[in-house]
Amino acid sequence: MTVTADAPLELEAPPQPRYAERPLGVLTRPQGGRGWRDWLSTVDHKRIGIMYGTAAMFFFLVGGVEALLLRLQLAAPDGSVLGADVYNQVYTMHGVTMVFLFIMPLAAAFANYFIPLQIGARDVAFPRLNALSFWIWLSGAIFLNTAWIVGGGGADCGWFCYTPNSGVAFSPSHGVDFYAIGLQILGLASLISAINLIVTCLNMRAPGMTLMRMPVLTWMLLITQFLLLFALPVITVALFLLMFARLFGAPFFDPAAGADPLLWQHLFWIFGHPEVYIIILPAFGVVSEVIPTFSRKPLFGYEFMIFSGIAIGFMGWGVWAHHMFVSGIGPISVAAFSLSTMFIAVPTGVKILNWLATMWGGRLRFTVAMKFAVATVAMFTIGGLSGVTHSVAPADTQQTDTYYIVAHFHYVIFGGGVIGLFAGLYFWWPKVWGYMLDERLGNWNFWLMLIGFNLTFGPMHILGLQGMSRRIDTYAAGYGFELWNMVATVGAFLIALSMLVFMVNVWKSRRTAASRPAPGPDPWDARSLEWSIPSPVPEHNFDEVPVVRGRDEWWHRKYGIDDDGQVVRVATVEEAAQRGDAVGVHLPSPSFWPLAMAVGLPLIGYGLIFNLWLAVIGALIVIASLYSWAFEPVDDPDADHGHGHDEGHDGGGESGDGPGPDDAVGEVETAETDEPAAVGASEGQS
Amino acid sequence: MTAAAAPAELDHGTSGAGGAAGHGGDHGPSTGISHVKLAMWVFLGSECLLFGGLISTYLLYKTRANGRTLPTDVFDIPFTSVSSFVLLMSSLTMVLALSGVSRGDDTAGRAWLLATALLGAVFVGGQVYEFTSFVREGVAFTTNPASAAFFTLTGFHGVHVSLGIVMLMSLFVSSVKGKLTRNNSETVEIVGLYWHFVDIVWIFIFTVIYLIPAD
Amino acid sequence: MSVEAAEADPSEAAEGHDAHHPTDWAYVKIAIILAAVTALEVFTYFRSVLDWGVALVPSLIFMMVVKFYLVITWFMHLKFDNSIFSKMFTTGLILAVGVYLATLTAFEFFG
Amino acid sequence: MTAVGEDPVKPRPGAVRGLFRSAGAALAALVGLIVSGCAADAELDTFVPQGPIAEELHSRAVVPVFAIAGVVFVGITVAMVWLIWRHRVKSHSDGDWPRQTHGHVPLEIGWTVGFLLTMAAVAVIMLVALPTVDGTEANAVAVDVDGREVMWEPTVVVVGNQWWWEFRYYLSDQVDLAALREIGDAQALPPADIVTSGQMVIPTGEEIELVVTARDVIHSFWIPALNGKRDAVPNRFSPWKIEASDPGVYFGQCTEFCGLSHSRMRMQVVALDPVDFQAWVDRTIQDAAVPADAAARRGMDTFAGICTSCHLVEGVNDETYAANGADQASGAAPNLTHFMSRTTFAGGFLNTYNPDGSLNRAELEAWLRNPDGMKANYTVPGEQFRGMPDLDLSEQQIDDLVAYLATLGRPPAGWVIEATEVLE
Amino acid sequence: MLTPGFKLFFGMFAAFTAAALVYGYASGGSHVGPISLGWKGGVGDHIGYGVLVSLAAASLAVSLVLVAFRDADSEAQAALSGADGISPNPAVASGFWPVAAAFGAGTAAVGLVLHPLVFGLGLVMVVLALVEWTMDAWADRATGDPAANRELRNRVMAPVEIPIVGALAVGVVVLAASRILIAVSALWAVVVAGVVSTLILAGAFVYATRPGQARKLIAGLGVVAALGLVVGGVLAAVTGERDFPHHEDEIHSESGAEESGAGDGGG
Ligand code: HEA
Ligand code: HEA
Ligand code: HEC
Ligand code: CUA
Ligand SMILES: [Cu+2]
Repeated sequence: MTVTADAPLELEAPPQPRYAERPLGVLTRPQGGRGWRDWLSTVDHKRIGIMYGTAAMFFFLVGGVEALLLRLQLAAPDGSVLGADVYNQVYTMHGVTMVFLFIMPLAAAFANYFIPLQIGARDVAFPRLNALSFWIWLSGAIFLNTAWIVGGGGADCGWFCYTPNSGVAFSPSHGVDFYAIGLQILGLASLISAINLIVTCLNMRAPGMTLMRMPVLTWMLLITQFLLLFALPVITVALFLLMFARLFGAPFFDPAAGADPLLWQHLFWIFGHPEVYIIILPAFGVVSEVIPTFSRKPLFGYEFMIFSGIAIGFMGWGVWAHHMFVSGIGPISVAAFSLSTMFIAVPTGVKILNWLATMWGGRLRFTVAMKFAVATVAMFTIGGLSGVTHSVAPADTQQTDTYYIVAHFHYVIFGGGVIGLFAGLYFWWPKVWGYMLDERLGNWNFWLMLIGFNLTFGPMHILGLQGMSRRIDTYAAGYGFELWNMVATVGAFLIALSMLVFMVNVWKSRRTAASRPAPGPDPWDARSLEWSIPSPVPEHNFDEVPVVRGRDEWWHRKYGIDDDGQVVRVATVEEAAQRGDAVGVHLPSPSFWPLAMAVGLPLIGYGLIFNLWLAVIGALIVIASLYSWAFEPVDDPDADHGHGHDEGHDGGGESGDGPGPDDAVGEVETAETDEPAAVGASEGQS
Repeated sequence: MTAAAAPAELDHGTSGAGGAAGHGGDHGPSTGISHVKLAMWVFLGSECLLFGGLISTYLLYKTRANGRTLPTDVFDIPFTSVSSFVLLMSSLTMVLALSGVSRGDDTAGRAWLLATALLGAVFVGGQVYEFTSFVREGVAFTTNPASAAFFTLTGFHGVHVSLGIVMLMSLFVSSVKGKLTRNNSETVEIVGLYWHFVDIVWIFIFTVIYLIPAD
Repeated sequence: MSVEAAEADPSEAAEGHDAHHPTDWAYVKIAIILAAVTALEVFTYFRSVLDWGVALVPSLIFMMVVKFYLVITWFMHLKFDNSIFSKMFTTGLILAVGVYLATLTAFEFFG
Repeated sequence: MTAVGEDPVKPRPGAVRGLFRSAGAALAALVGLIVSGCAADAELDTFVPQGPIAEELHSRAVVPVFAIAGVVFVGITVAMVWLIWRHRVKSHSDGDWPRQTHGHVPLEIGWTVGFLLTMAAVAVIMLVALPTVDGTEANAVAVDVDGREVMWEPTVVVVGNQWWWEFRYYLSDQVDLAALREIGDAQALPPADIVTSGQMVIPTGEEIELVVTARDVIHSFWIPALNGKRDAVPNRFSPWKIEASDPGVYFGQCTEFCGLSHSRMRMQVVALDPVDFQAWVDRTIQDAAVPADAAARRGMDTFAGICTSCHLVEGVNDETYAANGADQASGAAPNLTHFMSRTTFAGGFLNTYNPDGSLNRAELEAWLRNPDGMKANYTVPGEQFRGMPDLDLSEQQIDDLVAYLATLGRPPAGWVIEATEVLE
Repeated sequence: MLTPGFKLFFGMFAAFTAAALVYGYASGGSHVGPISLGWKGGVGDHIGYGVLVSLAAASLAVSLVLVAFRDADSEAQAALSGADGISPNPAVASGFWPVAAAFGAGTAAVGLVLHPLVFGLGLVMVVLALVEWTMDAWADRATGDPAANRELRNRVMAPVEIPIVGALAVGVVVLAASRILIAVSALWAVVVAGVVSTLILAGAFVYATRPGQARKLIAGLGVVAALGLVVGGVLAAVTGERDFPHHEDEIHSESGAEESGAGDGGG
């Protein structure tokens, strides 16, 4: 996957960049266009989504190579591929990379790209804030990984970085500083994006798109944003304390000064557990779109799917201490958290059975996307059930910190989250890029991944129950660990192979895209609004903002149900779909300031670690960008959009007349004038 | 537009309302409220957990002295009461500023904006004074877990107030330049929300951290 | 977290904005109450004058809640504005209080 | 080896267990089969409980919940496979649409209630099993301490250090949890009658209370055959317990990541029958004596000069040790008074003896020559040490030191040596 | 016509002269020695003083040369090129930035010998002035339209200037207030804070509600009060802080941890 959008995107004649005729030299507002530079200033939610996705896949490779190193080291007893020191860094960075730099941004890619499309909007509520989120995220990701080069090694404290082991005394390299500051930067990005997307979901829905008509993917993503919104400040506090402890000697976690090491654990896991649902809910959303499409049935129990999602989101707040069953929090707390944990199985089970009920009686067509989706349900169930075995606190005293846990969470994270998002990649690929991924290679990809995945993580159940601890860089022969570790390593390389197949698939499909029939707006006969517009999606999304009359709006534009309850076609895709040829639709103007501001943040980070002057420079950049942003009109007065088409066009023929030309997009812009107030406030976070 | 071909009533949603007809084709925000204001409230919801975390840290640590002086030993309640009072009154001036601006009474708006900023500055000045005096009396940032938690919490709050002051001053400047009118009084409202939030955080801090005796 | 209620009629909501706002004098009255409560709070500090005994902490908390409530309902207009704002905010508030109280309690139960 | 077949636990009242027991047994047997089929002597295997606590934990918590999870797993998987097989089509043709069902409320309520009931059962399992690991039992062991009969309420204070465990026995002046919490800091524990490291010795048939804590970072104490694990958290004193039915050596591993050599932080519990245990107490409560042998004496002097800045040999260098204190971040290094009485050293990770019972000179010398080479550590001059530093000893010094160390304490019984034989 | 080059070097001359004076006295000079180039009395450190004075002299010389040759002066250039009027490029707006930059440089130089803080301050001044100067110079030539130029300049600089100036203004109030509070007794601190805030409230109230005369009066009073605050702050800073009781020795039993000898700030 590469950033540059070549052939497929240029279906319509792009407006030429007009740098040349601009009067005022260097600091002019970017105009938008299709060159590579325009990606830097874009505020288009689709491009931002693509950038999130691309970067996430890149970091998947990084985290994956780290995982392969781990597996190589553990393939046989007394491994010597990595020393103990490097091993500790690699597994820590593997966890951090996969969670914060791969799966969260990949979910963010889906959120950015599809929330506006699914609710019938032209963009998110705050387009520039959206760009800001991405750039901050990217700069944080890069910052975090520069620890390898300038920090004396990556963080070596595990992804939950328990204190006091993560204090300067026990982890003197700068790795943990990078962890503490890097995650704060990433958190800021996610927080801004969460606010933005929440407002988008609540406020930017097309007419008629009530909450209970929103597609499930959007719903799950919305719940995810709420989880992010409330969970991120908690880890921010923890990281803040850690940073102060490490950089300025504050005794927050110093046992000698009377501090309590468990404070960190509580703060981390109050964030950490909602975080795991942040990881899984987007995948649930994807699965809930894919399965109905390929079962030719609406999602079974829509309301129950939504409410179970909300229930999972809420219950996720009351269970965090199940990660601390053996830390000595006392039997009362243990019992309470053990109980609360178990009952999360209930709403999750509701979801599983509703998916099965959707498939029940359907016409299941096993495209690659469908295969991935069904595999998600199956694999997640295994991971969820091992989760239930942890939730029984006394039993967990035998399981915790062993490979049994590693097995659990890879089954839910990889088997649920990653495989689920892969279903999404195959499903929406034609929508985003305008060509289909090859199904034959896709099948190879799927089966290799599924087999490799089970070979890798299945044996870890056994290893864990046999007593293999996690986070050990070597183990001795003779405990019965040899065979299964070798199997797991082989499995990991199968996953890597499947990823190679995926990359080949992307490359080949793209090369041959021109010679194959274009997928059209709706290649899968799908159900939600994004399929009613051309593939790839034109810059303005919708020619006319759709008026929504029910769930699965797009499907209902194609099909009706006759008196016998039989499905009949009422319109072909060509008839029902929008053409994407509207011109002069009013779109928010691009801006460089989000990028500029994002550059300042890692400078502050380096400054805190190495030299405060750098932090001052970084802060100046941030502040100056912020104010420049505030002074920059939302609408570029020099840009020539309009062509007189603005008015009436968006109104949609049938929707009659509202009070004034208050189309959705216009509202975006007036609202955005005040954005910096919100930004300024969120600055307080970092 | 072929969408018209769609069957008439397909609403499986639980809410019958909200169909196209009911809305008269309005494409504005689906909830009829402004994006920014909603965003600010959402953000404030998030801030609750941020300050909550810092407050809890302090509550957990407030008696951990490491054999040295605790913040509670050096509290100057009379002075902090005045500070709290100042911040509380700044909330009043903030509302009056908003009321002035949205009435179109620029003079009043400006006066109250400036007053709010000044009261905020007095509060921060008082905090600087408080911090200095604590340090002189033997309670520094790294003295013990209690002091570190105290300074982090109140310092963090102070930074929030300071950011608020800068925002207020920016508003004041744009008002003087004539760029802040009744039409964009919402900006004042947004800053006001932030400001009041910082105030209620202090209401909480003042009671829970200063007034409730540490046993 | 339903916002159905919020979907009533945008134009009315927008107008309501100005229509229902209290007068300046109302704000001043609220501020006077706030000041009075604060004074009362501070008064508890002078225990030589009046010892509140076991009532001290509950009454302080009560007064705090009153102030808190007055500011968010009046100064922050939650009373007059769209209920979705209250929902967003109270969700955060309740989560924060619940989660952190649970945490602090968990430290007590260590045994 | 399967744990279930011989399950001796008296059936507990509780409908749940009865219900799921048979399924559980079958499933656990299956898992046990896989596990045992591949592990010849898997000393860490959690499915091979060896003492009453671990057995109860296993049969009351692990087996039932695995059984429930297993049944659900089988159910879901079968349903899914059936659905896939039954409803799959090659392609979608335009006319072929199934009935469009949107949901079914009674069904939803039905399975929600079903899950609720299942989880209620799991909850009961948990509540029934929790006291197994958390409750304590009042017991006392008669121990002869220097000719004095003491009713020892068997408690061992377990202290995690980077990267070794210390075990402290307070026999004459017993300490309890409350007293230790009063002290609050594991770096300031009162002197104990017996201090050993790497290997904990306990009497069989008695529930031993552990008080788990740490001096530097968080560790976790875990002997899978005897019970689950408990974190060792600095500033905290957490209760835990173990009990072994039979004499034997039970293996464990630190399971909370504690820095560089976390993987090499291991430990064993040596369970002795009461008579042997008393003999062990008699031996280890003694102070060390000045050796007679010349090389050992030279070693003793070297030791006094170099090693006592960290290590204590009671009765020989108490003053120097007290004066020098420890250079460790944890403030402590293993107490070597009865070095030879344990069969492993350096965090339960190296063997003190060869299988034939002779001193494992090679490893001991290698350890003294270059500890970092045997077990990675952080001993950077200028910073606080974590682990034993390379002391640049000459070969002569090493020989002398080995000779001296060999005089400290007496070897345990032959079967212990044989049973230990740690795998590196 | 004072050309920018002249301004720069003349500013440097001024700064170096001032620096030389300060340094002459600071390093232990006497009487009018430093003013009179050591003619009447002496200076402390001859080498440093000498260097600074020669730098000053050199700067003066260069500045004079520059003004004499009228570098970069559009009139001059117009004359040179034989044009009959001033070129369409408008005259360079006169500015103080060169002077400021030079003054900053001087301050930095003095800082080199005096105190690192002074050096840093000087450096910051130089950087700020140079930035402003560059921006002005650039904006002045950007287009032919002065209004557009100003607009352009503001677009670039306002985002930096406004927050910095705003922060500085707030900083002054905060600093002055805290200095005053810490100089007076604890009781007076309460009174001062109370009175100041009441005054702010009252002032705003009057200003907002009473039109006309009262407004002007309040505005005037406000300016006076602001000045008073600054003066008070400076005075307080000079007076120094009041005495504080030091609690260092208090011992708390419930500290949780036994006091381990190392505990100094827990660092
Ligand atoms: C995507 C991420 C994800 C998800 C969704 C989950 C879901 C769950 N997790 Fe998991 N978990 C992690 C990621 C995740 N987890 C990670 C990363 C860790 C380790 C962190 C670390 O230490 O590094 C972890 C660790 C972890 C622990 C701590 C273990 C330890 O360290 O000791 C526990 C303990 O209770 C736990 C429990 C659960 C439970 C009960 C669920 C439930 O939500 C599962 C619910 C699902 C089902 C139960 C299956 C489907 C349901 C049915 C088919 C219905 C019928 C079922 C029954 C009636 C039983 N998890
Ligand atoms: C989203 C989360 C995520 C994902 C996707 C993964 C994916 C993988 N993880 Fe995971 N892992 C975690 C999150 C994740 N992990 C976390 C949170 C921890 C805990 C860390 C801690 O304890 O602190 C952990 C810990 C962890 C451990 C335990 C380490 C230890 O405790 O000592 C192991 C060991 O095997 C492991 C293995 C793997 C493997 C083999 C994969 C594979 O699935 C990866 C597959 C991907 C690829 C292979 C990339 C594809 C590469 C190519 C196509 C390039 C081809 C290149 C070559 C062939 C050289 N992980
Ligand atoms: C700076 C501190 C320090 C000094 C000096 C030191 N040691 Fe050690 N020693 C340790 C530590 C720490 C360990 C535990 C290391 C581990 O297991 O990771 C240890 C472990 C040992 C062990 C294994 C003990 C056991 O039961 O596990 C022996 C034997 C030993 N040291 C001998 C010596 C000798 C002999 C000397 C002197 C020549 C010496 N040590 C000097 C710190 C020190
Ligand atoms: Cu000790 Cu891990
Ligand atoms: Cu969890």
